[in-house]
Amino acid sequence: MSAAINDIKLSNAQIAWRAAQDIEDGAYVNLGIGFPEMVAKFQPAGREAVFHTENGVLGFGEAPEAGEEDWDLINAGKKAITLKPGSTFFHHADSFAMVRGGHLDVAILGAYQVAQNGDLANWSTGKGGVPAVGGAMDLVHGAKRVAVITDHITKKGEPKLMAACTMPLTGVGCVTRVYTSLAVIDIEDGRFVLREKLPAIYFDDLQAVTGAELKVDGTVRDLIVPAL
Amino acid sequence: MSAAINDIKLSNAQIAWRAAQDIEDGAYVNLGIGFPEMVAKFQPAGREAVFHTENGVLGFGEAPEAGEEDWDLINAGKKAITLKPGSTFFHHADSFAMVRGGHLDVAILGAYQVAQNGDLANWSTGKGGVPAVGGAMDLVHGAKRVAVITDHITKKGEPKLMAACTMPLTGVGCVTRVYTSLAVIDIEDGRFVLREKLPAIYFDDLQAVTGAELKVDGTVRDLIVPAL
Amino acid sequence: MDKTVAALAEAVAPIQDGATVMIGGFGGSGAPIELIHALIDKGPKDLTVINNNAGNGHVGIAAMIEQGMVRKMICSFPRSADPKVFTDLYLAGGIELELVPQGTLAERIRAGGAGIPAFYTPTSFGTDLAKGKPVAEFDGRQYVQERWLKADFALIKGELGDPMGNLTYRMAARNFNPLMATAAKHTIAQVSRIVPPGGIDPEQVVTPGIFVNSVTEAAIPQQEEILNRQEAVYP
Amino acid sequence: MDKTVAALAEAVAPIQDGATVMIGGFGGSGAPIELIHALIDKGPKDLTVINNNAGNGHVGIAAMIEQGMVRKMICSFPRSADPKVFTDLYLAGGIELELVPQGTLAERIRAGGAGIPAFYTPTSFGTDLAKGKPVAEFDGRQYVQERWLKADFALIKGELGDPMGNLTYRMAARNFNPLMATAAKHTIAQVSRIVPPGGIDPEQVVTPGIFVNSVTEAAIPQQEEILNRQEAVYP
Repeated sequence: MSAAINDIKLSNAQIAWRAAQDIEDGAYVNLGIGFPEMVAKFQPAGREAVFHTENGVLGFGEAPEAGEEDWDLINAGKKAITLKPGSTFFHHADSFAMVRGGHLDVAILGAYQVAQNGDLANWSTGKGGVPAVGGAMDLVHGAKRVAVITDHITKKGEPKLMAACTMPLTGVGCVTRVYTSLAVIDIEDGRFVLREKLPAIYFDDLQAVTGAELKVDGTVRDLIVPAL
Repeated sequence: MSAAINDIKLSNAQIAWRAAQDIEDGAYVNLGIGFPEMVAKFQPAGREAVFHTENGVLGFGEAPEAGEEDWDLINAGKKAITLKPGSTFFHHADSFAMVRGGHLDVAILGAYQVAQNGDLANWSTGKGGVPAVGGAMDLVHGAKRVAVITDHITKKGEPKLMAACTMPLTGVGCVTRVYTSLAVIDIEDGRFVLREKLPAIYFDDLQAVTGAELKVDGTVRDLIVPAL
Repeated sequence: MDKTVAALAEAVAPIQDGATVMIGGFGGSGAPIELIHALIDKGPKDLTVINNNAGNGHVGIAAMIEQGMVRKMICSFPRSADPKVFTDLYLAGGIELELVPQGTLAERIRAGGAGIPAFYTPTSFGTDLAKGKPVAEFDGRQYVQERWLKADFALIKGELGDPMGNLTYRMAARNFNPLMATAAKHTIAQVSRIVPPGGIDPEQVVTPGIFVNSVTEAAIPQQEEILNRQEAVYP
Repeated sequence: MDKTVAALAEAVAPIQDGATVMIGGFGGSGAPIELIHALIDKGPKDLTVINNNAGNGHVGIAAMIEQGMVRKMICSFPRSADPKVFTDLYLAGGIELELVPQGTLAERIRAGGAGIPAFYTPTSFGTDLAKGKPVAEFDGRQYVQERWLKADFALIKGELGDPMGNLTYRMAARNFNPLMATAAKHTIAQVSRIVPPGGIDPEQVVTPGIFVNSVTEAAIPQQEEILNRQEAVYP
C-alpha cells in the first residue's frame, strides 16, 4: 500500500500550497526553516500576509538574486531575504515578545511526529548527535494558530501522526491543524478530526497509516490541489 | 538646641553641593524629584555626569528658558528639560532596565526617614491621603550607590535618622550614604558611621538629634561647604 | 493592509463599558489627548484605566474621571500639579486605586505584551506594596513576584504612523506608549502624520505594526500641559 | 566622556581565562568578527561563550573553538552549514553545551540586563529542556521558571557608535547585540563608523551608551558568510 501512497501523495510544494490557502489577508505569519518556507510562495491572489522571522524582521520579501545578497539581511534559516515597504527591524527579545505574546496569527512548522492531543516533536530524534532547538519551542506556544505541514508517513512508511509522540517533545498540546501529504486533519479535544483527504485514498487506508483514530465530524472534503 | 541647629545647619543647596562632590566624572546619575534635582547644578569643574530620568531620557541638560519649553521633553518631575549632545530616548521598560539592572552609578533621593540598617522611608507618611510612589522603589534597588539628601531633623525637631523607620518603607537596606544638613553619614553593617560633621556642632549634640547611635570609625572630617 | 482610520470617533468606537484601557503618556508627554477626548464623547463607563498618573486639571484622564467613566486607576503616581479630580473622588471613596511602582508598572505591561505571566523584581520587597505577593530568594537576595498586566484596549500617541501600523514617537513622549501597544488586545494609535508604507526607515520604527490595530491622524496634537495652563476643561 | 578605543587588541585586553563572554550575532549577521579575531590573537582559555549558534566554518566562534579557547557553549542552535568544528569537539566530549530555546535565550539575557532574576515562560514546558526547572500555573496554564543570564563581557557589533557609547545596528544584524550589551559587566562594541556625540539622532539610538564600556572602529567589517564561502581560516 505504501507504494500506492507514494504514487498519489502530495508533493511538499502541494502541501505548502494547501496550507497557504488558510492564511488570511494581512495575517502575521512565521514559517519554520526549510520546507515550511515554501508556504510563502503560494499565497492566494489578493491576499498578502506579513512574514515574521525570529531573528528580527517583520514584512520581509523573497530571496534576492544570486550575487545581490546582503548578509546582514537574512531570515532564521540564514538565507538572504529582501525587504518590502513597511518592513521593520527589532532585537531578539522584541521578536520573541511577538511570538510568545500571542501576536502572530499563524506559525507553520515541520514535524517528526504529531500526537492526537496536539503534542509536537520536531526538534530532536532523541538519538544523540548535536541537539539544536532554535525558536521552535517558543513558536509552538506563541502563535494563535500552530499548524504542521508534513508527509503523512515517514520514509520507512511509519506513521507520523501518533497516539502519543515517542520522540522528545517540542511542545505540549500546541498543534491545532496538520496538513499532510494525504489529508488535512484538525486536532480537537485530544482527537484527530479528518477534514479533507485525497479523493484517491480510502478512509480505511488513510486510517491504516495514521497512528491514532481519525474521527469524522461532518463532511470530509476532497483535498484537491494544483499540479506543482 | 533646635534653634542653634537652625542657625548653623546647611541649606538644601549646600547639602546638594556636598552630595555633588562625590559624583565622579562620567557617572550615570538619577536625581529624585524636587530637592535632589539641585545636585546637578553643583558638579565640580571638569566633571560631567550623565543624568538619567526614568521617563526615558539619558544625558539631558538644564531647564530651557521660560517660553522655550517643549512639553514632549520633560523629566520625571514633569519639568521641561533640554538635550545635550549624545543624549538618547528610550521607553519606560528600557529605562527601568537601566535602573533595576544596576547600570546607574548613583541615585540620590530625598527621605522622610532613614534607618541605621539602610531602610528608607520616602514615599508615604502612612497618614492617609492619596498614596503615590513613582519610581522611588525601583531606584533604591537599582543604582550601585543609593544616597539620601535630607535635613537632619524634621521641622518639629524630630530625628529623621532612626534606629528603625516608623513610616512605610520605600526599600529595605538600600541606602549607603546620607548627606544631611549637619553631617555626612555612611551606613555600614547596620550602623550609622559618622564621616563628616559641621565644625560648629559637637558630636554629643549631633548624637542627640540622631535616632540611633553614631559610630565613629576613623577620622571625622569637617563638613565644609561654600556659601550658597 | 491599511490600518488607518479617518475619524477619532471611529477609532475609539470598539471601547465598551467595563473595558480595561491602557493610556500612554507620562503626565502630558505622550498623552493621546485627542483619543481620550473622543472616548469621552463616546462615554463608556466602568472603565479600568492604566496610566502612570491619574490625570491633571480637567482634560485628558482627569476629564474621563470627572465624567464618571473610570471605576479604577492602576498607576504609580496619582499626584500632579492639579490632581484635584482624582484626589477628591478617591478620598470620597468613588474610585479604586491600584498603586504600582513605576518600573514594576512598566515591566508588568512589557510582560503582558511578551507572554511572560510573572517575573521577580527586587522592587517593593519588604514594603506595603509587596503585601500578599509571593517572594523568593535568588542568589541570596529577596525578590517579589509580579504578574503581567494586559488590557482590552490601548490608546497611544505616536509621531509618524504608516498604514501597516508602524510607529515612531517624539522625544520623551515615547515613555509607556510602545509598551502599552504590545499589551492590549486592540491598540489604537493617534499620530501627527500618516506616511505611506516604507515612509519610515525600517530601522527607525519603534513599534512594529503587528502591535497596532488602527492608526488615526491628529495632525497638531494638543499638549495636556498647555491645556492646563490655559485652564481648559473638557468637554 | 570618551569610550572610544583605537585598537581592537586594546578593546579585548580585559578578557581573561575563565570569563563568560556573550557574543552578538545570529549566524554571521551581526557577528563581531574583528573583535572575535582580536580575542583569538589574545588567546584566553576556558571561556564560556553565549551566542545563538556555535560557529560555522573556521572563522569567528568556530575558530575560537578550534583554538581550544571555549569550555562551554550556551546557545539555541549549534547546527549550521558547516558546524564541523563544534560538532566534532562536542561528540568527542571536548566541549560542554547548554541548549536554550532561542526566545528563552533572548529573554534570559534581557532579564540579566534588566535586573529580573527569574521569569516564567510557556516555552519548553513539558519538554526535556524544562527538566529540573520549577514550573508554576498561572491562569490555568503551565509555565517554566527561567533564570537571568549575565556575562563578564559582551562583544557586539554596531553600525554607528559615538564616544558616549551610543550605538545603532544595521538591518537584521541587530538581533542579540542590543540585549547582550545590557547583560555584561563590560561591553565592547565594534562599529563601522564612530561619529561625534550628537552624531546619532537621540531617537535613533538603539543601545544607549550607559550599556557600553568601549567602542572601536572596524570600518569595513568582515561577514562570516562571505569568509566561509571563501573557505577562510583564522588565524
